[in-house]
Amino acid sequence: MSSALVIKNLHLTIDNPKDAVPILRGINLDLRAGEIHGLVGESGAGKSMLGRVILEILPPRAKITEGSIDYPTRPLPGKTKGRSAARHRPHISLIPQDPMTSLNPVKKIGKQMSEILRLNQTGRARNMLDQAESLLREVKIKNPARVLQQYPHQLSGGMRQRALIAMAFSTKPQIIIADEPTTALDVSVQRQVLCLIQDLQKQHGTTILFITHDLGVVAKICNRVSLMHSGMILEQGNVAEVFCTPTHAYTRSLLAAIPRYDRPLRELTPVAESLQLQLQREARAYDHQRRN
Amino acid sequence: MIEGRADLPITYRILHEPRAVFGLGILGLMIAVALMAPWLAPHDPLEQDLLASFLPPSWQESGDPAFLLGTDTLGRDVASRLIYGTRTALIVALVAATLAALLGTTLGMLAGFYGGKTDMLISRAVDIWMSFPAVLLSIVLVAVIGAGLHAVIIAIVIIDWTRFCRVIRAETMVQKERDYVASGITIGLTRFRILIQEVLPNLMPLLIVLLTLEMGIAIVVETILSFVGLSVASDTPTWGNLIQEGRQYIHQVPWLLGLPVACVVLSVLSLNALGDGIKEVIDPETRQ
Amino acid sequence: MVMNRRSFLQVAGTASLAGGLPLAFSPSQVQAAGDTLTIAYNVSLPSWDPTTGLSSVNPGLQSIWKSVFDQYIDQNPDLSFKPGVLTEWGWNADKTRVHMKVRDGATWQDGKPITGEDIVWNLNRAANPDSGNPVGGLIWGSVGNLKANGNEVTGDVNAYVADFFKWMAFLTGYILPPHHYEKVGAEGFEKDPMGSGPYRVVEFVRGSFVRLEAYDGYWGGKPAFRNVIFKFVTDATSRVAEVESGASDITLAIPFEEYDRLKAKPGLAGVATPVSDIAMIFFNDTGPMEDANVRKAAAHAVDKDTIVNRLLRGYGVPLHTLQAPEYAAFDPTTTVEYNPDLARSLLAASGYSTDNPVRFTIQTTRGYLPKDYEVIQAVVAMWRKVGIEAEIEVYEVAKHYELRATDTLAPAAFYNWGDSIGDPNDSTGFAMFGPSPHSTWDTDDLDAMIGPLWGEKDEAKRIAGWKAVDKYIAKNAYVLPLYQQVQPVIYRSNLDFTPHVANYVLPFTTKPKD
Amino acid sequence: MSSSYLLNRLLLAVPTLAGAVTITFVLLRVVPGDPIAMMTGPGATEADIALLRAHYGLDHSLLRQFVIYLGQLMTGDLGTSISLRQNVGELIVGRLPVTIELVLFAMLTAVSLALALALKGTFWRGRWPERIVDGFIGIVVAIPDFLWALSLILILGVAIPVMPIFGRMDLTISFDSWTNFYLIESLLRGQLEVTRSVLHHMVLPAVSLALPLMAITARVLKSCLNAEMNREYVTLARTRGFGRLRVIYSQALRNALVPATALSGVQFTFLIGGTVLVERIFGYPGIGNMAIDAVINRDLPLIQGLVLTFAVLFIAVNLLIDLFITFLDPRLRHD
Repeated sequence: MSSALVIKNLHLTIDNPKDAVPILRGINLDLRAGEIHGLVGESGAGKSMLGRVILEILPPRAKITEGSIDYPTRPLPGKTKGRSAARHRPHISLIPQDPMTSLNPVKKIGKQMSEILRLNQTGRARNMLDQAESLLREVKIKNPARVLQQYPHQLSGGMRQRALIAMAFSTKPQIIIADEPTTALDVSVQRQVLCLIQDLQKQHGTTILFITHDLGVVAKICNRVSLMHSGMILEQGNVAEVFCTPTHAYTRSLLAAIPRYDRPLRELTPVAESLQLQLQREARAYDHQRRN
Repeated sequence: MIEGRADLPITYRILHEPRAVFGLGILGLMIAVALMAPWLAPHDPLEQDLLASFLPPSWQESGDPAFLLGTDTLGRDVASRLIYGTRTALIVALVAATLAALLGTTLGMLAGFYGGKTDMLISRAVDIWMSFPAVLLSIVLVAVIGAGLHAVIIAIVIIDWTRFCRVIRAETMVQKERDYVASGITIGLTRFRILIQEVLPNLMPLLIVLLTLEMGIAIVVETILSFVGLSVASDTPTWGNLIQEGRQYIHQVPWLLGLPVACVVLSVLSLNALGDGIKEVIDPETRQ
Repeated sequence: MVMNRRSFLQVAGTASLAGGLPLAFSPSQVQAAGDTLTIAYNVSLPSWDPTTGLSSVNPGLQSIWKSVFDQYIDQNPDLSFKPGVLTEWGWNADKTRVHMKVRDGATWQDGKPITGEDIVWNLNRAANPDSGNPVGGLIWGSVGNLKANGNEVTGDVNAYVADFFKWMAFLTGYILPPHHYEKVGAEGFEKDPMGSGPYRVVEFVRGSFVRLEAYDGYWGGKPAFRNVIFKFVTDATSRVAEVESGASDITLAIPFEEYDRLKAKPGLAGVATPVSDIAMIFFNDTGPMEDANVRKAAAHAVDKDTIVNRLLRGYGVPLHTLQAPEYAAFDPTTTVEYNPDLARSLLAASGYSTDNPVRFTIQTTRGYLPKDYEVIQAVVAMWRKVGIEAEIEVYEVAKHYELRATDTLAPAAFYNWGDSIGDPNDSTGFAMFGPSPHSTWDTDDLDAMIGPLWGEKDEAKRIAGWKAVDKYIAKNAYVLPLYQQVQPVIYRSNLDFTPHVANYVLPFTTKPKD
Repeated sequence: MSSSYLLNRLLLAVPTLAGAVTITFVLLRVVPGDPIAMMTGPGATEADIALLRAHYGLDHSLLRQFVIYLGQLMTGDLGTSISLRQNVGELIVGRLPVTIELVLFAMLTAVSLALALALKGTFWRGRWPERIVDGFIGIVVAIPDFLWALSLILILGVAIPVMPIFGRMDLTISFDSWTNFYLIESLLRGQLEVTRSVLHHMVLPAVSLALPLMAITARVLKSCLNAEMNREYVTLARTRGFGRLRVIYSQALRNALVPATALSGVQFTFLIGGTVLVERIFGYPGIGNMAIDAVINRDLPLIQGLVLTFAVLFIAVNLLIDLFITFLDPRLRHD
């Protein structure tokens, strides 16, 4: 299987006035074309930042200090060195975490979608709206013509997320970063949205990097998985392998923390504090070693 | 990353915000000059010497070392007049801003905290007030009260309390929704006590920001009134008076206008910077 | 000073060169329209009725009105009288009747001839209290039973007023066209004014400018400039900029420093001559001013020469009475010497000294007259040295009128007394006679001296009487005359401008230089 | 668009206006001193004064005077100016177009400059040019409009005399206006020479008025834009091919305009108030200039009329700002 994205030894820091704080520490990641790759970790592990590196939407003070990102299957590879990163970016798109804040509140859905379509292809406005309508139909929105005429605040959370998914697929991207796309949704809607993403992925053959903290979701839809902590990938592999034979203590401890119907609640063990501390120590030792 | 700094005491953070430091520095200088005016000023600001009028600053060819920044049309020492003008400017700024703050904050807190009819009444009053042009209103007011320091201060207070009232009202409404107010009520504190003991301290940072900005405004208003010829009468040296006087001789002695203008601009600039600096430190919204 | 001016210009010059900016408003380029004269005027015209309301007695407005309206009688630049719309005028021998003759061929600006009836209508209107003529009762009401017979007008004298005919060349002495005024009404006249003067009003934007055009039928001939614009530039600094940038051809009432500077500039010329305005300080008979020692000390402590020479840069004539040298009752022998020691000893006699000064308020305008506020500051400083501590209160001139009408002026109040007909009735008379609504000082001793002079029909005796009154006033320090004003006028050097002692800037007499 | 909202705002303006009327009236009646005595000037007799007093209705009780005044207002009668001896309404209507043109031009200047500054500042976010923009704004904001006016006269009127500094247009050009909206009218009538002259004369006063408004608006807009740039939908737009500049003006700007307009709306009324001094300095024949004369002459009916006119202008501007915000933000329209 070919690779859609290869990250090698990626280091990223955030510059503060006084010091530089390392966020990513030597990430190696190989996204294979057409897979759904789960990226799991707790808050602050650096997984969202990794997503942003790939999307090239880093905050102003974040800096890549080492490493490389390659897109072996990207169309027109010659343009990567171009000044405006924006021009080649739409082959990667994002399904954001919070549908509330991810839509422009002052523009109608139809307008927002056709704007994206127009930026990425040529054609007439009328045509764009028709395309947008069929995209909405694709994400199983019932009355697409009406939704196109509505503002985000008039839609439910699930509807907004569907619209965002439609937007993410509208540029026919090769890679989609799904950054905890169901976290902000009601449980009943979560499942539908997951299924929708899965269906669309199969249909379009898109590669998805699925960022989540929920191992259950990973088990359900991902092919492969990477576990992150303190800006490092601790374990990587097929979902089945990793879940059945975890090699890292952190993975084991995470798996033990999943609530399951066949396990009594009190047997759930949070990740031990000592383990957390040990991981942070290792990260610092790693920084120290790099500096010298 | 940034949260770490939020734990430091607020004074420390203010002292490490460059704009606030600049503002504080100039303000401190102004206060020092105002307090020590009698010792700093080389001459009596009212002392005239018609035989020595329009002397240029002392470093110029025909300047007199006794008159550092030269003399005006009546032969009075410009430097001394500027120094004593600082005094007037500070008095106007401090007294007018404090009184306006007192009035505006009281009404704003009442409106924001009690809501209902109180709020409607006060908000209405603010709306009406804001529908008058401030410059015209202050000119009319001073024309009514009669020129003088007190008239300038009264005019500023009457006009500018709304600035405080609006902002404080909004902030009080925000504070009212906070948990500490609810918990205060559950432990049986009276609403008035909560307002004074709990809400007010939380409004203080905002109030200080508004106060510094208002001080700048007060200095400008005094200049405007002097400009129209309605400010402090008699010989009292004020920057506004100096600007008005200097304007007449702008071609012969540009520094007569330039120096007081520079004083006004610098003081307003520093007060604005101080306000912005403090706001930057206390306002979590802008802290990123 | 010179240094700075020069370096300032250098900076300006370099800046303009560096920016490559065209000097769009340099004097040489503007005024291509050679038949237009633009005057940057210091007072804004409030009304087109020169005979009623407060503004009608504002000396500053007369230049504009004189351009549009005729006065009954006109004045030469030296204040001597000459025929206006009236060619003859006078009393009979026992001064019980007046007679006047209207000029032949004089017309209103709609071409209708000016008749004897028109004069009667105007005089009756001025005398009628309902019309709002501020001096209607005092002056115009003094004749009555007016009759017109062709060009001849006659009337009875109700009360003899010695300067009645002089007032015909003075404030409110204008004629309006009765047929037009009655047609359009008072408010209509403001929008559609008409006179019989050398210029008619073409366009008037209140508070901004008035555009005049020569009236071809004017009896006095054709003016050199067909179009005249009075721009109302009330701010002195702006007036300076107006002539300096070439946007205006003439301006007046600018600071003397600016006058000196502008006059020296190529392309500009200036003239500064004494005018019929006297800067003076009213004393009110209240509080400390009832003490003769205080008044006299206040008078002796003021060094008028230094004020004029230094503060006013020589542009002024120190005075000791309310009579300027051009006036009929000027007496050079009446003087009040500058003597601070005398002032100190006078004050000491009343128990005052610099440690225990006498205190009172002095009121002044600010910016109403050239350097008014500065002069008062200088006076106050001179007083301070002898033991008078005066506090300055600034007011608008409108406020002065109110306070004076209600006799509530402060013990001392600065004012400008104008008397462009030079008659003592209108200088010392109205200013000092108790029953006069203009007076501030009213005591019986003075009223008893002035009273008989009003009806004195022997001119020589009348003038001698006023001279005696002035001496008495000076001795008792009932008023503090300071100096005669000098009016600085700056104009383009290719103009021929004639200064007028009555402080007029008249476009009619202004010509291009040959 | 919700007309009920509009109606509601209009209704709210009524008591505000009523309050303004009352306060103006009361304020001007407590003036110590007698306006009539000042109006008559030297030489008036007691009888003259009484006559005038009756003419202006000042011989009635305060309450009675107020009722009469309200009655006159209802019929659109603002009384007769004491110093100018003309109907106050007519006087104001004659001068209002002058001020309105100046104010609109100044606002337009301020807003376009502020937009440019805020957009550029945001574009340069976190880099050194942003600091220059911030510093510039900080200095401009500290200098009040009338000091700008003086400085501009000195620099562009006297030192490098490229700009006219007095009046509304070159008076050697003759223009017989029907509406007194010189700028608009001359454009419509194709008298471009007049348009040019009016514009030329308008630049300095308008810029003096515009600079402080520009600075404060740019500052507020920039901080709102900065906040907006951190929102997720902007980030998202960047991933979808919006360029760095384009994302600012096509995505963030409209959202930032909502709080920015709300915050700086009141500054627009300050600009109108600023005309009082700036028109005075430039001899601009608008209502601001007239207002100072009215105060100096203690012309009560005129002051009253002018203050009221300003109040109406302010209320109108506030309404327009509200409308603009509602137009910008659909969430406000649907609530």
